[in-house]
Amino acid sequence: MIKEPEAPVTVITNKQGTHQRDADFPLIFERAKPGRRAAHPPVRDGADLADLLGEANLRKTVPKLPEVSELDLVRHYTQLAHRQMSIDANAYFLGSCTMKYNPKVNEEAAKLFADIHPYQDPDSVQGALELLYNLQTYLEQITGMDAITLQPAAGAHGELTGILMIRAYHNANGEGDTRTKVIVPDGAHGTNPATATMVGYKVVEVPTATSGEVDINALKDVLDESVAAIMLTNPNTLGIFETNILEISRLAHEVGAQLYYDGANTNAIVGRARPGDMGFDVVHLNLHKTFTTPHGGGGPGTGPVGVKAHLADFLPKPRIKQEVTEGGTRFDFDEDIPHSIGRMRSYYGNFGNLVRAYTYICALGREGLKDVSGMAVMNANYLRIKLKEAGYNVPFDRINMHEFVAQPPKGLKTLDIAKAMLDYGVHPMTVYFPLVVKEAMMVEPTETESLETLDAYAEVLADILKRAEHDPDFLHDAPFDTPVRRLDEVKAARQPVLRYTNP
Amino acid sequence: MIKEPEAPVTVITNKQGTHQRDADFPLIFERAKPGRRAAHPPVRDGADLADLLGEANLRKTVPKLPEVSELDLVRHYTQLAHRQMSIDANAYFLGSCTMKYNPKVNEEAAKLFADIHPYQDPDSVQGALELLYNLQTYLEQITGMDAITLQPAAGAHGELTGILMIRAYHNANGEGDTRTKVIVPDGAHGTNPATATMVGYKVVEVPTATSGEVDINALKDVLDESVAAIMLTNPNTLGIFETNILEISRLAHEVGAQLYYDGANTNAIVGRARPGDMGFDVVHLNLHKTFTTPHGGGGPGTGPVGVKAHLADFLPKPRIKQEVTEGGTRFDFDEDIPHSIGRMRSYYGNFGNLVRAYTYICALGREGLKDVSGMAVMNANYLRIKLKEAGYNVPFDRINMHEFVAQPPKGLKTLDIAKAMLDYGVHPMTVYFPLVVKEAMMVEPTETESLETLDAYAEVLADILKRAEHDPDFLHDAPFDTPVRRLDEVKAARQPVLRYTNP
Amino acid sequence: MHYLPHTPEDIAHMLKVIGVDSIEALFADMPEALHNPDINVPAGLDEVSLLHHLRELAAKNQPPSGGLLGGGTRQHFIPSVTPHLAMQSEFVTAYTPYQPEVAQGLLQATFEYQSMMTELTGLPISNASMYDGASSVAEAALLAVRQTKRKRVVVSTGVHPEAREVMATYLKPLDIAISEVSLEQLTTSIDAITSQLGDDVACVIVQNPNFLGYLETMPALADAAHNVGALFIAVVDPLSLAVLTSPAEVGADIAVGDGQVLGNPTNFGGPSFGFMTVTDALLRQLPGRIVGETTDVDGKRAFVLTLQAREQHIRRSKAKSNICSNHQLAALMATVNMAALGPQGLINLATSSVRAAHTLARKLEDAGLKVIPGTFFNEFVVQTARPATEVRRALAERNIHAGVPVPTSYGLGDAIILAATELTQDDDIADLVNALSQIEAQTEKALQKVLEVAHD
Amino acid sequence: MHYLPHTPEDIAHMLKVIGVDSIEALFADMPEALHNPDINVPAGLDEVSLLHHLRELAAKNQPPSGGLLGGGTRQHFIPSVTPHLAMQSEFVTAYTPYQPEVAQGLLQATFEYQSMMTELTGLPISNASMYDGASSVAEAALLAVRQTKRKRVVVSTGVHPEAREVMATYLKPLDIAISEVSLEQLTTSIDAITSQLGDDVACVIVQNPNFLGYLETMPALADAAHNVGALFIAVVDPLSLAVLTSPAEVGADIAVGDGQVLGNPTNFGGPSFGFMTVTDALLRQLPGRIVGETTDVDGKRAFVLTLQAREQHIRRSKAKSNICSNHQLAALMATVNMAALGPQGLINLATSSVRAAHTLARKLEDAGLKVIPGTFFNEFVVQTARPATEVRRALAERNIHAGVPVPTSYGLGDAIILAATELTQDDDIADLVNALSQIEAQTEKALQKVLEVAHD
Ligand SMILES: Cc1ncc(COP(=O)(O)O)c(C=O)c1O
Ligand SMILES: Cc1ncc(COP(=O)(O)O)c(C=O)c1O
Repeated sequence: MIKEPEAPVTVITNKQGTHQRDADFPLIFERAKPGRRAAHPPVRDGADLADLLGEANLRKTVPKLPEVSELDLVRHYTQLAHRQMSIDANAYFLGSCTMKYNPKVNEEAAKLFADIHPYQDPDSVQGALELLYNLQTYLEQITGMDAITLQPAAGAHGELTGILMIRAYHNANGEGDTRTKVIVPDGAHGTNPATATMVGYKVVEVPTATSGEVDINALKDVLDESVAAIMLTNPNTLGIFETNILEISRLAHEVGAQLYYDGANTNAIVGRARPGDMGFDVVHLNLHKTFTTPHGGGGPGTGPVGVKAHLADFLPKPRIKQEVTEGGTRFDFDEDIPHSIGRMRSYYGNFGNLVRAYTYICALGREGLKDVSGMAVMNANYLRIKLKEAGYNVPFDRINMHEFVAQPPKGLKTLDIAKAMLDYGVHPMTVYFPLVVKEAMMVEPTETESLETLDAYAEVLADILKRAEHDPDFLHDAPFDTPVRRLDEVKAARQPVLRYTNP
Repeated sequence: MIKEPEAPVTVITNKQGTHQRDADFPLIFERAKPGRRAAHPPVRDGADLADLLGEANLRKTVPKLPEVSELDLVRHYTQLAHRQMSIDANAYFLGSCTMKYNPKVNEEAAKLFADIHPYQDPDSVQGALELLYNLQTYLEQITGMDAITLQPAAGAHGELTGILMIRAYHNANGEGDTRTKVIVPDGAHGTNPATATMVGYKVVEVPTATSGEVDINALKDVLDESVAAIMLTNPNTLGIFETNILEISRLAHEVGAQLYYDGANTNAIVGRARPGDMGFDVVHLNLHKTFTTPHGGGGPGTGPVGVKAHLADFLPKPRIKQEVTEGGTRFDFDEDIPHSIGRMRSYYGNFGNLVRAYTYICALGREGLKDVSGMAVMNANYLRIKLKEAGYNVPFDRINMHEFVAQPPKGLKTLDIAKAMLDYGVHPMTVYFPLVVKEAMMVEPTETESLETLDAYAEVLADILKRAEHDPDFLHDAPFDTPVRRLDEVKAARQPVLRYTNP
Repeated sequence: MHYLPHTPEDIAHMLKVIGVDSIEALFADMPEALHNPDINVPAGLDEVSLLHHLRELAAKNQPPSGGLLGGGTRQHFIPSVTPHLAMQSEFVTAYTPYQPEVAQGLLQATFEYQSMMTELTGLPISNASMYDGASSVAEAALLAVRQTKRKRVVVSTGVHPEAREVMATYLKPLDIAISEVSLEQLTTSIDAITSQLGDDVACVIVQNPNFLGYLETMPALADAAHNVGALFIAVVDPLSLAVLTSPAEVGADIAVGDGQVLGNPTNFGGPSFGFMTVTDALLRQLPGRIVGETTDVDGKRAFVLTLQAREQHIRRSKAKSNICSNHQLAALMATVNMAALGPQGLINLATSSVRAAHTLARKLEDAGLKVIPGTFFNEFVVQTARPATEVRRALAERNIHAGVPVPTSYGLGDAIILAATELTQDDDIADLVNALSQIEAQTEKALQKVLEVAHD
Repeated sequence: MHYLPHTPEDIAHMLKVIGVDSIEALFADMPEALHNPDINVPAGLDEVSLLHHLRELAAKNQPPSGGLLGGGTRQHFIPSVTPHLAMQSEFVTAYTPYQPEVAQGLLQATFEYQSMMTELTGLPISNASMYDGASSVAEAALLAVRQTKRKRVVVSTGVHPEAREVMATYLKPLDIAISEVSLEQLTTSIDAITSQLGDDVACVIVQNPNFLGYLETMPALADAAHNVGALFIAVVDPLSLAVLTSPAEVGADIAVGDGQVLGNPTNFGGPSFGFMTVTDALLRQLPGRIVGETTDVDGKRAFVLTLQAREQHIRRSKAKSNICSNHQLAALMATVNMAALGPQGLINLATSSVRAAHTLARKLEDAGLKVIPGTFFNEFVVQTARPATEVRRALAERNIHAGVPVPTSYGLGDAIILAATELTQDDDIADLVNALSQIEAQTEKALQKVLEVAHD
């Protein structure tokens, strides 16, 4: 809200070299000057590197990294933080992303474990292993699955892990060559088909019925012994619960296909229903959604995967095991997984985030988790009604779960609405996804938003329509008050400039 | 720079109750609703308070404090932070305040000591006592004094401590009744005369000579046995070094007056010259200036006081002492100060800040401290030249120390220039102080500012004059882009509203 | 290490612009004799060595746990969200908000602080904070003297000894007399106070809960003060006000105290902050900064430092106090913390502390230790067989940090003050009871021996 | 505890607006059978109990010091300013910057990250980050297969074993063959690699310094790959690039690796981040997000996610990878950290680590321990008399955390990898040397005994 310094910036940076009010914000490289330094590490004297490593192995030129004083460094990244919307400062109802409050106590917890090393003696990290073991069991309980791996680094990584296990399972049953397809709904997130491809499967899309659910007849048509897996999100990306889930599960298993649960929408059911009970064979969770590990501007996420017993032998290694001996309980890595698909990443997963998620689960407990889904679903339904009152169209207008998809009134573009929202200090919803709805506006308020914020959000959207009536152009020109205004994205793609190059 | 959310705010708060773009930013009370809660402390069951404390002692009504969810709390204070200029985000050259960079490592250091209690057994806080003892010795070295008390909570508190000691000293010499005056220059900071009054002294002001230094003849005229002390800042508030300091010291001591050093400007001489060597009998330091403890929006500061040997018996208690025994060295409190003026505050001073200042001194070391004053003085002189080039007037135009005082060109008001600066994201200098210069603009860039920032600052000031020529009104209307614009300060004072009252 | 941006080229360029040929030349105004003093401070450190040194020092401290230490500073629950928000660098690295257009963050937060303190104390006017509780008591006494033009102050010894010492230091040079009224056993006696009252008395100062932890009969004491036209100054524990009758309700004209318990770490005693709230009548006498509400040129609500005619930078030698820097950041910690806890949270903290303290006292009595009976809040006195500092040491050796020594001036013999808070767990209580019993037992034995020896 | 804002009145009001009479009613779409599963998770905790539980767990860990553990993750100096800036909540709690007008903070920082990684590696194109080093190796192999349309990958066993495992997991289902070429003693042999090359080879993958810590002859290996039209993939330690010849200089087409050493804590192995830089020719095959520069309608410079036609949300089943969330925040830590250290700071870290490691090696040799000679960077191999895990345990019992076991597949017998960094103090070195000597000595004795026994 306070302007970032202009002159201190522009004088250094703008192309014309003269001061102008609306100059470019500088790159850290443009604040730099040879010989400056912020941080002062210890320096060990000793032999010349050429003697130790051989002249030939040494770099001839010093990498041109920025050189800045500590104050200039601080000003730069503090001002950049002021040029960024975030959950902590703005309503941020991104559908499918579960932008809920990230508790500060999680960060305190993570700090307690930040300095241990993946390769130290397991007996010197028993606390960390115990935490991981507990988290495995809690997530088994929450998902209703028999075994969990904490390794995957994100939801998509979890999908890859899960589909790889399904493939290994079919191979083990001698069906590796005959099962060649993975079925995904047309509303599925892009990572689902992309994952199937990475595992060498052919992707078959099934349409969405007028109910907003998977068209079950269309599904039957494509479902046969050539299908390795069906990937579903439930509630689906329209925020609608697949009421036929038990039948779908029956149909899938009848033909020997495995049912995969994309857990991105777990916030809708956490504590109240379990994918395991729905008949899913594999489940991934996005801990950065339902379990409050921060999105961090795009990551790191974490995507633990749960499986039913028949798939446990295929889990990636290592898992965490508990050994109860006379000496007491001890925790260790379990490398002994007969048909493991192998490793999905180095070490044991995004441990720092696993600590945060564990902290969250311990804080809320069983009852607290149930309240999460209850309030998340209530908030979303309330906001759906409010947006309808405000003049927006809701294509699949029924009780939704944690999110819903709306559309602007005829003639208006979702993109313009989204850009107009920025001037109100409100972050837009997810736009143009899912693809099954034209001009989709996918809204997920989450349970941590208050009634007042929901009402205010609806008022902003109502206000935008009112203003659009009186002054149609404003919609195309917005935003006006943001650090930069609408961007030339075509130019960015046509003449890619992907790094700073010294002038 | 990003707007703070408007609608989520305005709908809840603004008087008209309808959404409007430019609504008031809400108070935390206006975001509140009974029954909400951010923090969850442990609760101990047990007897009724009425039984334990007696009904009569219990409060009848619950205090009307705000009740908010943790997310609403976070949004509120994160957005407030965005409505605040700071060293970390903006050039902030407040004369006399030494707004230098506050190192982050100081904060890490302070955390290491945050949880110890002032009344625990001294043997269980030897590390803290050792740190305090070391700091006492380092500050003795830096000021050239014989003994230091770390107790005072700010500069003004240090002044009070020092003048109280001077009074006690004169009393002890049987001159308590005859020495009734304290001399301060007309350029002195307000705390100097205010302090003298608090100790029951009559304040005598001496004028500033055309040189910008104390008028030494005027000083001689008022200097006699009735004078208890002379309070000086050196360099003085014009940023000019009192070249006659040694003579002033001689004159003062000839008549038995004590010489007091206001250490607010120590950044100009730290590591290079010592008040003790200048002949001062008492010195206070503002650790939140020269020694980088954060200003914190107005405090807490810290104002250690150093004295020459003849005043050591009057220091407030306790001090920290070192005991070297066969068992090794041990640290403890020294309550045994014969004629101590008593206590200045509870416990041992602003310990958290003492840790920060100690960290800073250990980081820089003797040579580093000397570079601080060198670069601070160079920056200030460079900027003085630049502002002259930009068209500003410098009344006492000579080599200055860490700061200098300028004036706008004839006809322009300093207030208007200051307000215009805000739209550039640059914080104004100290204005209308010292009082000896009309329309004073007191500029102290400090040593942590880079050449580019100084040039940019000068460009902003030049740009403002250019624009003022073409469009004189803009100066009176600025600022335009700040969270709020010019305030009605008369209304604030005439009809004081000093707290939120439930509507 | 250092924090300088200057490259050799920068320095050369800048000296050239200035027109001098060396840094030294900039200091030509300094008499020759002053140059190059020999300052005996160690050489600078890199960041790793620096933190290594500080961690070594920190390792020589044993931070207490269980909230058993009191005496004006107590360990209380501070939610993680509080420091996260209050210590945002925009707040930490700002100066006093003299340019309101770009300081609404701190100005509004301070207005919120003032509003919260007036809610807790019931008095309508609050300043923006003072240094600490002790100096606030002294400033309150000075305020009363200014307002009443009387030059004697009556104070109960129930007021924190360090606060009384500080007040004495402040008042002495102004020839303001202080009449100390000793507690009768544990609390202030109205008769004893009344016997000291007269029309030369500016104010009566009483602390509740008092230094020993026991509750005073505030309303009666307030009446006594008002009867002679003196102001009544209540020194209070702000956290206790979540459940205790407010200073306004008991008839106080001024409420002061230390804010540490509202959300600042114990910090070895500082920084925390002092607060002062007063009746409307005393507004113009209030020391320190005050934030007020107003509007900007567009009619938008905004906040600003106001009524500055009381302050040193305007009134200089005629100011109400010399205070300039206050303890804003510590007050901000309290503001955010009170908003985080809300009234119910504060009530929980206060209630849990009281219950823990009373449980501790009962268990000590059961163990045969000498708890001095009386109505106490969350601190109370136990008499010991050995000198208090020895008992505290003996406890510390068992890694239990408790036992603020009761000054002998209270005439309670060897005695310690014990405290408890919502952080005090049942095993903290059990451990303390066991440890104290052991220590006392040993002492008894020791005494026995001495006597036996004496006998033969 | 919980993070819900809903009061009973709110809930009543909202349900009324929705037109249902209970929360349960909102879940009517869920088949009866699914409701109220019995989930065996403990009850919730208040914040104090919560942190108490976590501190107890943390207390069961012994964080290493002295930077003696390597194997892909190392403890390096991270200045206090780095987390302070990178962990500002505006960055931490933002999502992927899909609305560039209000995400310039992260977009520009990511552009700066890309610029720094291209500077370090010398390759002109960088993506915005990957999960970790291991998955980046796998994605690089897939990229090579896409680009060359060949289905065999040649990899040196000098590449981190876990990276090779992950690659195998990724490649298996796509029937891409992997030819592993074993190290000859400590480094990759050109002949051995060449013997595996043919026109069916998509890429040659070599790590430098390799897993054991020793330097490879990268240029020759790159030439060998290029001779058969294969891409050369350099797996590198980005910190080492402050002083070692860059992937571009040695002729690599792709550089990948793990970024932990650039300014992230060891975190028990995660999260850190993976990086990938490539030649211009490979731009359109690059997986993951990329930030590009452009201008806004006012002509102001601005940054935006670009070339998204490669990504899953646009291309779905035809995307270059399924990656969506990356490891942006960890990459931001590295970005701020590199800017804080600057080139000279990075060179200091690298140089000091190398010197410390070589000092350690010399001292071990002097003590008679079996350091395997060769040109190593800041990690190297010591052969031991006892199994590596036992040696590591024995060291841990002396509170020295060091000794990454060398997998037997390397044919070096019982051996451990030792590392050193700028954080390794001389006494860390001395302690490790003494401890290892003792442990080895004991083992020798033990073996002696066994032999003697065998003799009689
Ligand atoms: C429905 C759905 N599936 C999968 C993903 C991919 O998860 P991640 O970004 O953690 O890889 C997302 C993330 O946006 C999602 O919304
Ligand atoms: C010259 C001078 N003296 C004294 C003071 C008072 O110091 P403090 O604010 O720490 O009480 C100041 C603070 O601005 C000052 O500039």
